[in-house]
Amino acid sequence: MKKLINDPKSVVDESVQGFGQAHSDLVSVNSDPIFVTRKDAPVSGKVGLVSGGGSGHEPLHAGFVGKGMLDAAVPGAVFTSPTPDQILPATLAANSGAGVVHIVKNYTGDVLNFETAAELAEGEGVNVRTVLVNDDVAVEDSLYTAGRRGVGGTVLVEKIAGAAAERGDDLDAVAAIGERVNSNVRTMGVALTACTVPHAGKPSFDLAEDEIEIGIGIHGEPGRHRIPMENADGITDRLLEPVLSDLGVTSGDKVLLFVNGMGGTPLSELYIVYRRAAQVLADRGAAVERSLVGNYITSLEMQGCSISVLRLDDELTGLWDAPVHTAALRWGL
Amino acid sequence: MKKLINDPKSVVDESVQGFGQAHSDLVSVNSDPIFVTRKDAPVSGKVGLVSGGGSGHEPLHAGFVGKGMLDAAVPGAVFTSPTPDQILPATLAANSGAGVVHIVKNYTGDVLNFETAAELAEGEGVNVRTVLVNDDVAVEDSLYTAGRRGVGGTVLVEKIAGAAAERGDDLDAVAAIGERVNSNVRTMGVALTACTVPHAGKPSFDLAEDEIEIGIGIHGEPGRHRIPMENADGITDRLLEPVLSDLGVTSGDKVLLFVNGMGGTPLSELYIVYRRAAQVLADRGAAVERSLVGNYITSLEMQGCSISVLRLDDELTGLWDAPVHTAALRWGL
Amino acid sequence: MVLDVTWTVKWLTLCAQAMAEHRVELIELDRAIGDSDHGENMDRGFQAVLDKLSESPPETPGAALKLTAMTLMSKVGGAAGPLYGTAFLRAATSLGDAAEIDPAAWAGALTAARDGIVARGKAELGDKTMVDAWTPAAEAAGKAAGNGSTDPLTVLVAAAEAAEAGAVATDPLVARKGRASYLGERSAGHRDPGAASTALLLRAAVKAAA
Amino acid sequence: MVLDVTWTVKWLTLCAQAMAEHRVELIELDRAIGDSDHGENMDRGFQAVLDKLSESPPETPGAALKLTAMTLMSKVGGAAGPLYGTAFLRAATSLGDAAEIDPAAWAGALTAARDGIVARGKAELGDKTMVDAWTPAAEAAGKAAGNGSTDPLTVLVAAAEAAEAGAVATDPLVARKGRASYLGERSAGHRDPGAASTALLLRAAVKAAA
Ligand SMILES: Nc1ncnc2c1ncn2[C@@H]1O[C@H](COP(=O)(O)OP(=O)(O)O)[C@@H](O)[C@H]1O
Ligand SMILES: Nc1ncnc2c1ncn2[C@@H]1O[C@H](COP(=O)(O)OP(=O)(O)O)[C@@H](O)[C@H]1O
Ligand SMILES: [Mg+2]
Ligand SMILES: [Mg+2]
Ligand SMILES: [Mg+2]
Ligand SMILES: [Mg+2]
Repeated sequence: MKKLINDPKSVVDESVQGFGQAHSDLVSVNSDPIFVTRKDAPVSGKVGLVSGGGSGHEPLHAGFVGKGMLDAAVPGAVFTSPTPDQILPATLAANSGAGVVHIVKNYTGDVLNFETAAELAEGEGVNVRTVLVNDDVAVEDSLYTAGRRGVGGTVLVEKIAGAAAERGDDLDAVAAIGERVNSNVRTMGVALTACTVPHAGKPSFDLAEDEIEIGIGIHGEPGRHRIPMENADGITDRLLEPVLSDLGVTSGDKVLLFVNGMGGTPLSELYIVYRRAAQVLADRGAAVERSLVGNYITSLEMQGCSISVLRLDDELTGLWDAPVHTAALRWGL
Repeated sequence: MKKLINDPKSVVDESVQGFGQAHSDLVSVNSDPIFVTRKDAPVSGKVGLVSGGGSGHEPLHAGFVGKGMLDAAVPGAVFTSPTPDQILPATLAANSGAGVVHIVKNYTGDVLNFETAAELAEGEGVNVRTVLVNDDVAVEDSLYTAGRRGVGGTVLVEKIAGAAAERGDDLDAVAAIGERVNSNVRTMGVALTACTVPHAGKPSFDLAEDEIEIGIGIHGEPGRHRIPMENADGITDRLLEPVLSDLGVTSGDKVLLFVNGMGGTPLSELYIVYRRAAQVLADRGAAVERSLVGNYITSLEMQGCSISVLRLDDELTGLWDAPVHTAALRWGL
Repeated sequence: MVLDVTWTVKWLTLCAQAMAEHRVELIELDRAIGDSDHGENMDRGFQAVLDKLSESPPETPGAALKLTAMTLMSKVGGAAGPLYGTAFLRAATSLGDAAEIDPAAWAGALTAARDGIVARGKAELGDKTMVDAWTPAAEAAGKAAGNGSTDPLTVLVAAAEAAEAGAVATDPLVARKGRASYLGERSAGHRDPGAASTALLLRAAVKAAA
Repeated sequence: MVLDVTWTVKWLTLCAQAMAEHRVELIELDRAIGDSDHGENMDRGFQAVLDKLSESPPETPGAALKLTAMTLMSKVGGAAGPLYGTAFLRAATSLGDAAEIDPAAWAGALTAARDGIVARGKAELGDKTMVDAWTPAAEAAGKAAGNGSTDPLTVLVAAAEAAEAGAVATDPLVARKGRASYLGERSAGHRDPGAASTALLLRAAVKAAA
């Protein structure tokens, strides 16, 4: 394992410290317990947005703290959801009195820890609503499992709910927008290589030189099935088909197409995937009105990508376009 | 070799096509010969900025086409500088009559091809100035070699010269600003792994699990020397020391600190490097006034990073802060 | 042998030791069907428990378990943190202020722990989770205590052996809860990491009494 | 054997064939001390030359070389594109409109090509570049032609053999120009890719005449 780290145990602390220093105009970093807040949090009168989860998915979530998006991000250990004693003070810091929305990816650990924190925050007089993100169509039979995972769609929920909070929506309205995004987005991912969790010291799974994992999550877990390597167009089709049929995309739909890199794949390859996905969508008669291509929700240095499609309406498009100023997503400001 | 590509021969074409589709609000893509221009090029009265080079360094250069930065980018084959018959029409497309600055990384191929294109463009009545970027302190004895390479500093030259052009500086002034940036920036890089050029099909060099290459360029070429793996702080010190001493950074200097990922390294690790570099600069009494952390000039999926330090003055800082709207760098717009 | 606060602290100390010793093994189990962190999480959590125990030595077994619960909640994270946190908290509550744990109390504590995990995690027996270790352990302890055994060791051993068997029995199962459930059929053929750590914790209870 | 336009086109065709056949080998040489693209670049360039030659068949050797020059300039890129482009352009100019290439003209063309490369690339003999193959080739051709040989084959062979020896002689050198120069001492012990491709091109000239 070769990584630009000093010690597996200090990876998150040091990385978040560096992040805080590089973006000291945008964020403040609290160190014990560790969490990141918007420099000007809490923003008077505004609903607070808090998200968090295991580390290793950078820029998610700290990279999305700032005007128009999150008020606080809570990083856990690598691939391990944070604990209530981190989430609670982050929630308090984000609360201006208008209440706080927790954006939680649907993993048992995240759900349980945020649940406890929400309970504790309510106990301290903060109104909390939780938006559960579960956009991963790779998880089948979700009735008989922990349900679908939250993956790429999380970024879109954070951006759009963030814009709703920024324009002054109240607590229920912000949560409702977040849920609307979640119910209109689907994602599926592929891994060409595994990633190596620093404390584990070896790849999270073993994959032959001619195999890929289809339907991976973002924690280096193996995917739903393993197939021989294919070309970019073939892989794109495999990811996109379940996304489009689950979402029920039909001719005339307006969509946002998000091709996300898992961390170790060159941007140039993401654009090759984008090209094919846009082609397929055009063939279906759907209009790609907005797009996002890059490494936004990653699995350390994993090679691969995920494709998310969000069905847009005028309000969601407007909120997507609204100004945002974070370390990783910025426009209009 | 596992890559999200269809065919090594179509990588650049398909990737640039996808790029053009994803950013159709910003750029136009010309396909034969291939080059990318700002949607509204040529911008009346403005000096045009054109850069280019081998592909595989994405988002460089096409990702920097847009308001406040480049007017055109010319992608060559992977790691192969583009040809005059691409550079010439890109230059003509960028020329509003105010002349064009070529920003060229100092590699024999880039220099020769841009030189020819500049000659041809002059023949067609376009005034061309060339800013040669050669910031890589890894190349020693540069008198007896092709000279220092252009690496991370290129991004800074393109941003700042782009801002100068945008504010209305004339041809010589824009070129002079570009040269000023170049003479105030130094860079050094490290590779933890090699990258694989699609048409070559195997890693560009062989590196053991416990070795790293110090002083790499951005073309997957081996570095200046090979050492056993070290921790992030140790590596950072090794990269930063030659940068600071060559640049002659002293107490009281104001600098921009740029930690650049080579494409396959997680963002979290770049922040660990940033943290140490900021520490070292603080110890030297230098003030980090601006920073940039991320994958901006890459070597395909190579793992590693480079550190650039730019000495700032008020004018350079102002130009850095000026609005920019490109696919990969955006603020104030 | 009396299961007093001294035994409890010894047990928790041996838990920490077991998590450190089996850290890599638990990471490996989680690597196969999860995200490679279970051993790291448990090790980090129980090292913190050791610190807390020496910072503020508890006066009763219940207090020791409550301290453990709070520490695991705030240091482990992931699924295991809240689940083990809840388990230890419920066990602590079930023990109350008692100075000693008799066989029936141990069986009661395990049952409370198990119920807490089920209440939080909504997993059923056979879902390939730590519930598959806690359930037979609680039942075996109840049975051993019900048999009128007054030797705490018998109950501890019964629970540990049942947990171990329960963990082994997760091998062929297809996971329906937790991260492993995303793998579908591919989760079969691997032991559940949480069930494995449960067995280690309950085995440590035996060692503490030996 | 007369070195007319037919021979010239045959030579260029064999050049394309050689670049395709040795593509991987040239990539490998460039991988060691450069950026793994020389074989790919040369192959792409000469395939384009083939297309051009069949699109607009040239009437003289000089015209064929000029077409080659323009095509290499616009299809090869990198350092090799402009350098080979210049080489073929200068050779074309030196041949003028002549219908045939006699030994002296071949030597003159090689010398012009070499001078063109040096003018563009500023490399000196011993800098571990293609100049190290072109220089001895031009000299050997000049010498063979000067010896009054009227058989073109002798001159072609002399040039090819000298280029091959020149390429081999780059092995121990430390590069001072081009991408390999960044490696410093580490470039020693590897053959320069551009010198190797030069040798292949001049060997193809022999084959075309055989
Ligand atoms: N819903 C659940 N109910 C009971 N136990 C669960 C549940 N979900 C997960 N677990 C247990 O948690 C273990 C995983 O813990 P850990 O790896 O630390 O957390 P994470 O899955 O968040 O990475 C699993 O092996 C399983 O025993
Ligand atoms: N300044 C120079 N003068 C002469 N030949 C050069 C010079 N620089 C590079 N070369 C030749 O070009 C070859 C490399 O070509 P190629 O790999 O196609 O281009 P690049 O170096 O741009 O990747 C080298 O092996 C060398 O022979
Ligand atoms: Mg986890
Ligand atoms: Mg090259
Ligand atoms: Mg886990
Ligand atoms: Mg090369």
